[in-house]
Order: sequence, then C-alpha cells, then structure tokens
Amino acid sequence: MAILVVNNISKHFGGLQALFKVNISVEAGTTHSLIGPNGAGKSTLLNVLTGQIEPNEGSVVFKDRPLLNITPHKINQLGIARVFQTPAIFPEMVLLENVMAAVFASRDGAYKFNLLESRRHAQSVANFAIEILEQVGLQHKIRSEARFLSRGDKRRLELAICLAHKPSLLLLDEPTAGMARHETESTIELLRSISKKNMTIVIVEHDMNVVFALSDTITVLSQGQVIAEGIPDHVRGNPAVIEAYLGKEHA
Amino acid sequence: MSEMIQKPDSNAFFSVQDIHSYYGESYIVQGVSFEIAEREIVALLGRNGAGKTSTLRTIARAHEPFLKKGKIVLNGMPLHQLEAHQAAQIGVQLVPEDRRIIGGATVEENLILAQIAKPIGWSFEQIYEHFPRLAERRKQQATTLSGGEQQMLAVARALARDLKLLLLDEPYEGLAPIIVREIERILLEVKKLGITTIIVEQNAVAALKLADRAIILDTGLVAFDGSAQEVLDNKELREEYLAI
Amino acid sequence: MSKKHDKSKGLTRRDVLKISAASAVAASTPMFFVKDAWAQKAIGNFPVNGPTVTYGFNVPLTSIYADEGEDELRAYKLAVKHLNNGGGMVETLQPNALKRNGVLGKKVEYVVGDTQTNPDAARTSARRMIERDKVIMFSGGSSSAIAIAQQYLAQELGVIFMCGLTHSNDTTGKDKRRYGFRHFFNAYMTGKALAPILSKEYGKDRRAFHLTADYTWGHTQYQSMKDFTEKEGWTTVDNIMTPVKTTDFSQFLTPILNSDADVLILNHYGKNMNNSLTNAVEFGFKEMQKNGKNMEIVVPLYSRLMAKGAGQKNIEGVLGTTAWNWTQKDDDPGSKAFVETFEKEYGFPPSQAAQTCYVQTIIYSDAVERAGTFYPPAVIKALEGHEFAGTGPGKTLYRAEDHQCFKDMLVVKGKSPSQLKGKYDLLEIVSKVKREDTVYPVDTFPGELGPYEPA
Amino acid sequence: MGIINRGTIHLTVFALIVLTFPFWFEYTGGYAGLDTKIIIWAIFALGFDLLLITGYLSFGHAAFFGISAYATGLMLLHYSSNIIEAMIVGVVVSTIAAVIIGFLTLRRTGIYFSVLTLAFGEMFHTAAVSIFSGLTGGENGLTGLPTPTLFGEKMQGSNVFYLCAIFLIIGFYLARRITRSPFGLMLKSLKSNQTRLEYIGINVQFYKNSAFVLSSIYAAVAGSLMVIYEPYVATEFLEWKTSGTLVIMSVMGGVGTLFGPMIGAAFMLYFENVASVFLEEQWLLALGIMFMAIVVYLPGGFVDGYKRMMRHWVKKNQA
Amino acid sequence: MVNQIFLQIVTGLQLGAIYVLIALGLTLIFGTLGVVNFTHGALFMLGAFSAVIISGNYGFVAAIIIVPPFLFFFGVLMERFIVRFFYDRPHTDQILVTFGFAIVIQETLKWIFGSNNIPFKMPAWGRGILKLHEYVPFLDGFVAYPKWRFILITVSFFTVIALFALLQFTRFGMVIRAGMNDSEILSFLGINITRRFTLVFGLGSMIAGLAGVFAGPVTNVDPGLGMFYLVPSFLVVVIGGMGSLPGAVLASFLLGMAQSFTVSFAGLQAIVVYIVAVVVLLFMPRGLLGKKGVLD
Repeated sequence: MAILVVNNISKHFGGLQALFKVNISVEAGTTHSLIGPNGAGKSTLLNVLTGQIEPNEGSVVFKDRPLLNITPHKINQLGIARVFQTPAIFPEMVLLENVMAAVFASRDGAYKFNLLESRRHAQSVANFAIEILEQVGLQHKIRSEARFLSRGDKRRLELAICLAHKPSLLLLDEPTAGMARHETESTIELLRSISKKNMTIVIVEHDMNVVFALSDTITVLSQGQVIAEGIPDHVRGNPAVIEAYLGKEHA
Repeated sequence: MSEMIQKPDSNAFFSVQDIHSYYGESYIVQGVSFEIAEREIVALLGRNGAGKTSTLRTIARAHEPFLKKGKIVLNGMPLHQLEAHQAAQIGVQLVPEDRRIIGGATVEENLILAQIAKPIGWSFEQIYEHFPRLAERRKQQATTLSGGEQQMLAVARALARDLKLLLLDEPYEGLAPIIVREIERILLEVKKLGITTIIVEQNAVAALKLADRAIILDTGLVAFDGSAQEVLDNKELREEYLAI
Repeated sequence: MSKKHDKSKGLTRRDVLKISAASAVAASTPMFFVKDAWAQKAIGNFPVNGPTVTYGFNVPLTSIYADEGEDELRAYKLAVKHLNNGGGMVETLQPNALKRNGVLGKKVEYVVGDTQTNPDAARTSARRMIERDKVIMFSGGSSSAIAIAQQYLAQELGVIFMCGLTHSNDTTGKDKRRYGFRHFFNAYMTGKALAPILSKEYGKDRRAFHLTADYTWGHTQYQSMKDFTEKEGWTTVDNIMTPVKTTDFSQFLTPILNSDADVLILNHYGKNMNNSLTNAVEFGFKEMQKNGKNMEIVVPLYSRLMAKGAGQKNIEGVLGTTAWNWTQKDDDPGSKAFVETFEKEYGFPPSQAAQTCYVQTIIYSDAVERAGTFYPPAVIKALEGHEFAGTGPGKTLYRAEDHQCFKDMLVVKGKSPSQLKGKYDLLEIVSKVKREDTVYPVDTFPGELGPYEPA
Repeated sequence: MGIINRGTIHLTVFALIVLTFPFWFEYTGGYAGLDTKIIIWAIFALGFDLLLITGYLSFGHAAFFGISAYATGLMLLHYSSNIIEAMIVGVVVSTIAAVIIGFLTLRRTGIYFSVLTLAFGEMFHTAAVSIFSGLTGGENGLTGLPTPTLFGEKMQGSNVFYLCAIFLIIGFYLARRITRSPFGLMLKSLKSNQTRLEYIGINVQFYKNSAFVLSSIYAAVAGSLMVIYEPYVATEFLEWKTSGTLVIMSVMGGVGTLFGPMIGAAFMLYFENVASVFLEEQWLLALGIMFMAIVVYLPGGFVDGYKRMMRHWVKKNQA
Repeated sequence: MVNQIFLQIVTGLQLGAIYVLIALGLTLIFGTLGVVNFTHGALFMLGAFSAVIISGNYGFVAAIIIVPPFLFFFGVLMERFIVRFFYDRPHTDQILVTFGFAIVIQETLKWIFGSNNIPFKMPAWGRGILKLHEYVPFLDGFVAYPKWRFILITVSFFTVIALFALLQFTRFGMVIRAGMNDSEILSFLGINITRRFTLVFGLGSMIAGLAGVFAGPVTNVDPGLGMFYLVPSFLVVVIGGMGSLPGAVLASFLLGMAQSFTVSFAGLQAIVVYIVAVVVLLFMPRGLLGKKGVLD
C-alpha cells in the first residue's frame, strides 16, 4: 500500500524549472531513496512534502489525505517528520530538553499547552526521551547542550527529535553528510533498525554506500525530472543514471 | 589515516599547516595540513560536509569559518595573519560556490570591482579576448546571465586580479552537462597559464581531469594525499571517501 | 501648644499612616472651627520632632523646564536663608508673624527633588520627600499637570503643597485640593486681564486664530481667551489643537496663512511656545497684512525665561501676561527686597517662577507662625482667606473657597532689541492690572477642596 | 520528591525577602513607598521576561501597563473604589488589547516586531492624550481618584505594599512554574529554533501569541496595582519611554532569568531615587553609561555577572 | 480651496524633507552595514546643537562648513569604537547598545547646555517669506510660505540627489552598492570593505549633521530633540523598507503629507503617523520598497 503518493508535481522559480511532473509512490514500511546530482530538485521535493513550498501544479497524498496547502506543523502532526540537511535542533538546550520538547509536542498536539505541569515530574516523558536518545546512541550526553555536539551527533539528535513523534513517515535530507566513515556505518545500522520497526523512510542522499545499503526503492532525479526508478540493482545499472550522476568515463 | 598526513614543508610554495577552524561553535576543519608546489593543480575532494569548502574559505581568510589555530603560508607570506582583503591583495583568489556575482551591477562593473584594489592582473581587453561571451554582454546586468556565463564571469573576475593562488569552489555545480564542458575548456586554458590552483568539486571525476594531485578530506581531516591517477584507479578509496 | 502631643516618637511612619487613616472618621467632625479645639492627631509628617523642620522643594532639574526649575530652587534656598536669618521679604511682609529664627523656633532645612517635568516622576520624588525625608511642606513645579498630580498626593498624605508655576484653571478649579495653594494666576485671569488691552492695542474688529496645546491647560487657556476676546468684539476664526510633543508647527500654521484671521493666539507654553512662535515668525506673520491690518501674534502666558528661549527678535512686540517681573523692584518694597537679595546672592535677577516659589515658602512659614503649630489643618486655616502685603505690588489674597491667590499682575510686551537694557531686560510692562480686575466668582469652575484631614 | 525541594526553597526564600522588604529596605537608604513601587515594577519586568524568553523584544509593553492603569483608574473613579472590580476590568481590557496587538505584530520578527510594537504603543499613548483626553484627563493624567478600598479596608501604605507583594509572590510562583512547564520549554525552543519547533508539530504562532498575552497580563496587573498604589494615572504609563525603561531593566538584570529583570527593576528604581542624590542631574547619564557597559561586556546582565563571579570563586577555592 | 491644497502639499513636502534628511542616513547605515542605529536621532540632535553653537559664534555658513564634517568624524569614531563590535551580534543587541549611547549623548548635552531651548537664529538670507502667488499661476490672492522651508526642501532634494549620484556614479558608490549586496565577495577581491563601511557610517552621520544644520532652525534645539525624532525616523525607514533609500524618501513624503492633510483633526493628526506605519507594515511586511537595498 502506498503511504505517500506524489502526483505530477511541478515547481518553477522564475525561469528555473526545479521540478517537472514528478511522480513518486512510496510504499508503507519501505525505505525509499531520492538521488540525483546537485540541483536535481531533491530538496525542493522535500520542501514540497513538508509544506514549505507550494508547487505550481500537482498533488501530494499521504495516507489518503491531500497534503498541500497545510502548514508544516499540521503536516508533522499527521505523522511526517523531517531531518534537515543542516541539523535543525535547539542549540541552546540540553539534549534531554531537545527531545522532551518533541515528546511533549507529540503528546499535547499543536495547541494544548500545559502551563503549570512540571517538566521535572513528567517522568514518562523524560523516560521516553531517554529511551529515544539511547536508541540513537546519545544516552551518555543527555545533560550537555546541543550546540557542543559534533556534526554527526547533532544529526543523531535531530533524528531522535523526529522519532519522538513516532512518525509514520520519516524524511531524511542527507543524513550522513559530514560524518566520518565509522559514524556513517553506525548511522546506517541505526536507520536500518528504525526501518525494521515498520517505519517508512524517504532518504535524500549522496553517499551511494548508504543508499544501496538501505533502500528498497530508489528514484533518480535529474534537472527536476525522474529519470529512473526501481530497486537498487536496477538503478545501479541504468545508463542514464550513470551518465547523469556518476560520470560517464568511470561508471 | 595519520600515516597519510605529510609533514608540511615550509619551503613549499603554498602550505597549510595543521589548521583548525570553526563556524560559531561547530568545529569544522580539524587539523588539515598539505602543501602545494608552484603551478601545481590540486583537487580537494571529499563527501558533502567533509570540510572542503571550509578549508578553501579558511585559506581565503573569510570571516567565517574562524581560524583558531594553524598556519597558512603562500610564497613565504603568512596568510593566517591576514584578513580576506589583504590575502586577496597578495594574490589569493577565491571563486566561491554559487559564483557570488554581484547583483545590481553589470558584467563590466563586476570586473571593475575586481580591479579596484591593486595589484591587478589581466586587462579588460585580455579578458574579453578570452571570454567573448562576456564581451558581448558587458553592459548587461550580471545576475541576468546564465549559470555558465556567471561562472565565466567569476573566473574572469579572478583573472582580472594579479593572482598567485586560485581557489575554485564547485565550479561545475548546478550547471547543465553541456555548460560543464565549456567551463571545463576554460579551466583547461587557465591551467595552461600555470596558476597554482586548488579545486574543490563534488564531481570528482571532472575535477581529477584538471588536477595533478588529489587530496581527500574526511570529517575535517586529510584522509588521502596522492596523485590524481591514484584516486581514479583505486575504487575502494573512491567508495570509501567519495562515495562513488 | 502642640508640644504635649508629641507622643508618637517611637512610631514608624507606617503606623502614622495607619493612625491617620483610622482617625479619619473621628476627625471629620466640625470641631476645627474653633482653633483651640483642634484634635491634633498625627497627620502627614506632623508632629515635627527635633530642632529642625524640613521643607521639600520638588522642581524640574532635568527635562524641558529645567531652567525654570533651577531658578525656583535658587529662590527656595534664598527663602530658607531669610527664614532662618532674616532678610528679603521676611522684612517686608505685612502682617508679619515671622521671627527670623526659623519657623516656630525650629531651624528650616530643605531637601530637593527632581520632577523631570513628568507627573509620575514628580509624584515619586514628592513621595520620597514625604516618606523618607519627612518634609512638613513641599513646593515647586513648572507645569499644571505636575502641580495637579502633586496636589492630589498632598491631599492623600496630608502634607501641604504650595504650588509653584501652574497656570491652568483646573489647579484651583475642578482639581482644587484642600492641601494645595496657588500663588500664581490662571488662564481665566490671563484672559480677563489681556483681552481689554488687546482690543485697545489692536482694535475691536479683529479675527483671531488659535493654536492650542492639546491638554487641559491649553484647553482652559483657549476657552478663556476665546470668551474674553469675543466679549471685546473679536471673532474667533478657528482653533487647532496641537499635540504637546510637536516641535515643528508648520503644518498648523499653513491653514492660518490661508484663512482671513489677522491675529494669531498661541495658547502654548514652554518649549511649545518657543517653537510655535519661532515658526510663526518664520512664516512671516509679523510682517503680514491681513484685512488691511497688521497681523499680530499674542502669547497669553509669558515668562522671561521662555522669552529668552524663543529669542529676542521673535518676541518683539508680542503681547502676553505675566505674574511679576523683576523690573517691578522699584514699585514696592517686597519686590525690591526680593530682587536685591536675589541679585546679591546669584548675580542676576529672579524670574517670575522664582518670585512665586519664594513667596509660597514665606507665606507658608508665616501661616505656621500665625497658627502656632505645624498641624496641617490649622496651617490651612491660617492660609485660607489670608490677605497680606509686602510680597509684591498691592495686596495679596489667598481665597478660602478655592485656594486661588489674587493679586496684581502684568500685561507685557517683548522689547525690541534696541530698547534692551541688559541681558535680563526682555519684557516691557504694558499695563499693571489691578487685583480687582481679575477676580472672578468661585463658582466659575466646579470642584471640591476636600476635607481638612486627609482620608 | 519530597516537599522540601529546590523549588520550594527558592520560593520560600523569595517570599521571605519580598515580605520583609520594608523592614530592611530602609537601612539601605530606601524608604517606604519606593519599596511598593519596586515590587510593582518587578511584576511588570517579571512578565516581560516571559516574552523575552521567546526572543521577541517588544518596545510597546507600556501599552498594556497603561491601558490597564487607565481602565482601573476609570473604574475607581466612576464605578466603585473597590479594587476587585477595578483590577479585573483593568486586566481584562488590557488582555483584549494584547490579544489583538499580539496577533498583528507577532507575524513579524526582529526589528520589524520591535518597531511595530513601538508604533502601536505610541499610538495608544498619543490617542490617550489627544483623542480620548476627555476620558483620560489628557496630559494631566487621570486625577481625583478615590482612595482604593478592599472590602472596606483602605488600600494605603503597607496595605498596598502587601497586596503588591502577594501578587509578586504569586506571579513569581506562576512564572517559575510556567518556565518549568512543557509550555515554558516550548518558549525556550521558540527562541532557539522556530523552524524545528514548527517541524515537531507545534503551532508556533499560537505559542508566541500565548507568551505575548501572558506577559501582557503581568503588565496589566502591574499597571493596575500602580493605580492602587498611587491613585493617579500618568500618561507616561503609556509612553514608549516606559517600555524603554522596562527593556533597560530587563537587560541590566539579565534576560530570561526571571530573577534578573526583577533585580534590574529594583536596581534602576533604587538608582533613580537614592543614588540620584549623589549624582544629581547626571544620574541618567551614569545609567546610560552603565547600561552600555552591560550590553557590551556583560550581555547576561547582573545575574550572569553573579554566576560568573561564583564560578570564578568556586574555581579559585578549588585550586 | 486650490490655495489651501497647494499649501498643504508644500507643508507635506517640507515635513517630509526633514524626515528625509534624518532617515536617509539611518537607512543608508542599515542597508549597508545591517546595523539598527538607535543613536541616529541623537546624532541629528548633536548636529543641531553644534550648528546652533557654531552659527551663533561664527555665522551660519561656518556651521554648514564645520558641522557635517564634525558629525562625519564623530560617526567614524562611533563606528570604530562601538558599532563595529556589534556587526555579528543580533539586531536586538545593536538596538540596545545604540539606544544606550543615545541616552549618553542626550544626557551629556543636557549636562553641558541645560534642558531649555537654544534659539536658532536663521541667517538673514533664509529669513522671510516667498510670495508664491507671484510664481505659481493657478494661485489667487496672497499665498506665501517661509523661504527657509523651501531651502529645506531644496537641501533635502540635493542631498538625496548627491547621495544617489555618489552611490550610482562613483567608484566608491559602486563598491558600497556592491557591499550592500555582498560584502564578503568584495573582500575576496581585495577591497577593504570594513574601512569603507566606516566611511559609510561617517557619511550617514554627516547627513544627520546636515539635517541638524538645516532642520535645527525649525525644530529648535533642545536635548529632547533626538528622542523625539527617533521614533518617526524609524517609522520612515521601516515603512520605506529597511535599507531602501528610495523607500525612505517615499515614506518620508507619505508621512509628511499624512500629517499635513489631517491637520484639522487634532486626534487623528497626532496618531496618523502610527496608523500609516501599522497599516503599511501589516499589509506590506517589508515596507513599501522591500529590503533589498539601493540597487533595486
């Protein structure tokens, strides 16, 4: 069953055609990668999905609900979480607070605010937050301020913030950028364990190791258009993909 | 990794010695060292976020990232003690990512701006001779140029200055393949001029076509320093650090 | 006679306040008509303990009326000196109960506060004097808003306030308070004194355009000027209310240029007056001809310091009223004594604000001596309806019903630079208006004085 | 958790300091009356901090202080001298204004927000002295108010002090609870990263507005108490200089610390009324220089300075 | 009727001219350096004080010659010793520090000169009125307006022209315009943009000084002047669009006209400036002419 369907999305900025009649269908419980050279429209597509950009035409359907013309926080409340390319965390807050904010948001929704509830006494929230931090491997740093983390750890933290919502769809924008190799590997493991919990994941990624290690399906974008789609092996051998992405001579 | 880091030689034409730089509180360049001989062209490679652009910007003495430690020496001049404009005046030229063409100014004004500070390099005649496209559009608003033309202008702007070290940051980024070929042709021409160059490029294959040598960065550290051919031949190396 | 009531030695001021509050009901019986039957409870900072008594001088030391404030302060200091050692009006006051050894044998000391020309700051500062420095009386001010604000505070806390420079009808009109006394004249009296002279100087068939500072003083001034000039046969063409903060009045002057008005009346004071007059002169109103007559500018309320701020050239020939001018030193012994001692002390002549504040301090002290106690209701009684001489030309009356003072006042005109005799000689006296000519019935304005003992 | 935890201790100590304020304040050169004023401004500053936590610098908070003051004053004047109705009306009217202004201004950020709030604030101030001068008494302020009462008891002297003190203690308790609640966490997150907050499913606009309204309620309570303390309403209550003073107090004390702005308020009023005796007219100049020095060298204000000192001291003692 | 409308337009123009002179420097500094300068009103005031003192002692021409360079110098020092350290700090910090400095300037002037108005004597050539009906054909009867106001409009006009010319046609201007767009790339091209920014700050202050010289005689001179003009000049800059010079000019005249045409409605007149600001900002969040700067 397709959890997310992108229908004929087009978007242009002035004269630049960022997306042209893009169709993608993401199956529930799978990991779906979007690849393509810089400027291919991957980030634009993510922005369309999370309500930052209004497309010029087309529609997006998530769990049979249209996803356009609603604000990012509503999209999030529907169950779509996003990890940004540059980690979007709360730098001045400690890790526990970072995740607890997300847990509270998920528990209370967009409007209800618990004015007088003590955070210190919200044990179940804190426990859940710690549990998630453990899941991403940050349990030993829960009292340090987020801005002092390394880039890799910041990304893990952001992932933890997103997981706090128990989303049904996780959007990852270059989750391993800036990570050392061993970090990348543990991130792959982490994502794999997450996807095993029946989570649908959409990844935009440059690192082919990551892409091929994780993906059930790969969609290749080039200059705003889908040029190939399919299982990893199928995509790997596709000449159009090689030309556009890997470079002709050394495919 | 450490065995790959070479001891910097202070006699080199250009050397970077154990530089550490920060964006605010994030520690980006974590102790990079390398050296480059005169007229050499080096490709600085690595995956997204490996610290390539930050290294270039540190060399160009940009305000950010902030260099906390380390030395950068060009032709005996201590670059690490200078500000960006001073670095530019002794011959460092950065052609930045996104070209950074100055909006609201014409093509020619962009070139004039490049020649306000002394010393200057190519004259306009020379530039227009090599870049006839720019000559055609000299009175046009520079931001209305196509991506490829903007890249030409960015390179021309660097040549308009008397340069000793050219830093190219992602010269092919966001350009259509046909334009990439044209920029490639220009860069090959620049190569013939014998200017010492560092080129950062995501498209490693394209970069290695120009470069004599390759340096691969990984999370702010030098992971490999060797000939360009070595990178092209070593699939494992490519997969590990370049993800191709 | 008050000595035996000094029982509250050990009490804190808070207790004093509480007692005074609790005794409010008991005190509001008509006992006080018999002087010796005063139930002399603690009110405000009464009783006064120790060998000294403190007065509070709350004047604008910063902000727009600072110059006036400084001159007021000079006058206060001089008054204290004279009260303690004799001299000045202490010698000329008639009748005179002052003993030249302080007041009721207590040496007079003073504290100074800064009103910042801001009612809120003025009240804060007054409170500080009352609550920290235990002043028995406070005085000062250069604005009606501030005077009124302090008058209410005086009533609340039971400390007499002798108003400084305040010209609004409200001060002794709808906002009159039992604990506040005004020595200065008001807008109504200005209108009454000025209008006949205007019609004499400029003719009966005049068309006036008013610019009015948009606050209560301005409104009362405008109303008074309108009423009295219309009585003289003038026509009021129009009035524009100008925001108090205006610094450039050109937009308000433009409509006048285009009207058929031939007199411009500026119901402005202080900085507003400086600016509007400067702008009006710039707009050529002084050289302009309208309806075949010379255009005239009138500034109903004048002060020498303000005239200085507006610039000599601008005020030349402009008519207005003022309470007193130092050039009157030759007219009466009180003015003479004051001006001479002031000049001797400071090297230049006093302003009308200084004269008002000086007299207020002297008159209060005299009332205390006459009452024989600092007990505020008794002092108020002594001041109410008191008539005296020797503080300026003619006799002065503090009317009991509204605490407005009536005395002679002046209609003045800005001198031309050629007439000047020295730096401080800016105003030419056109007419000395007699007290009888400006008296008005009490019921002209509404308002209640409130009780003798504060609630 | 036992009953004796850090929160209880903080609160008890705070309450004790506030309640005993009049008794020791006089030994520091202060005097009765000023103590009440300090408490009122502390309430105002405390509430302002709830907005500052979100990173929004309002230059128009005097509006809520002033509107409430006028509403309270008018109630006392025309309806009854009982403060309960007057305070309720004051706070309600001011809160309605805050809801509207917040809705309009919070859509902008940074300097635009500051200037918009400034414009709104000055609009109210100017309107009060011109258009509504019949109602407000114009430049004279609202005078002639009766002595406020509470159940027949006159609200004067120490009565007002303890009334204000109780409000401050409750206000502090609530502010502390609020900053330590999930809501408080969201406000902190709001300053830290609005985008991320939106992407964890929070309606950022709604939270911003709530913080704005909450802080305006404190301002309204303070404005209302000011009128009870001094049965008089000055036009200055609405003026932008009042907002500016509030900003200076908060910054000097230390933004986002709850204690800081209160300390800033106390310091500034103390400085204005006590230190001005030595500095005379130059106290404002001294204050300006001090303020600049704090912005340049100690952006965290007094509270930060204290923390740094303590850290330094601890380090020294450890060494 | 025609007369009246004409006069109100002239009044609107000259009110706008004062706003232009004050707001121009403010928006130039914001547009180029990205600094929100709450000291600007105080700089204008400093200009007016210097002008009144110098013209009182040495004549008005001396004030024209001395005051703008003095303010230029003052601005350079201010940039060098205060503002420079706040380029990388948030706008709110810039507001705070410049607000603090404005208080310091104001209180210092108050200390030295007292709080009362210092009368500003107009030079003889600026006094008197212009009889407009002699020049403008459709006016009938007697229509006059002070000469100084036209001088003010003219000075304002030429200042705007000069600033535009400086920015459009000189090398310095080209660098500055480019710097407003992207100052970093200029430093990569070897240009010491910091030094030029210092000069721009000086230039902005100099215009404030010029405003002090020419607007001083009509606004009068006292230490409240700076704070008084601070709020409206910020409104002008924000309404016009932060950093947009044409926007500031447009907004100045918009506010001037709004004030001039509401003059007979006392209450409205007092708040019209704020109403315009609120309405413009609510519907055009970036002000009338966006925020992209002089180049657009």
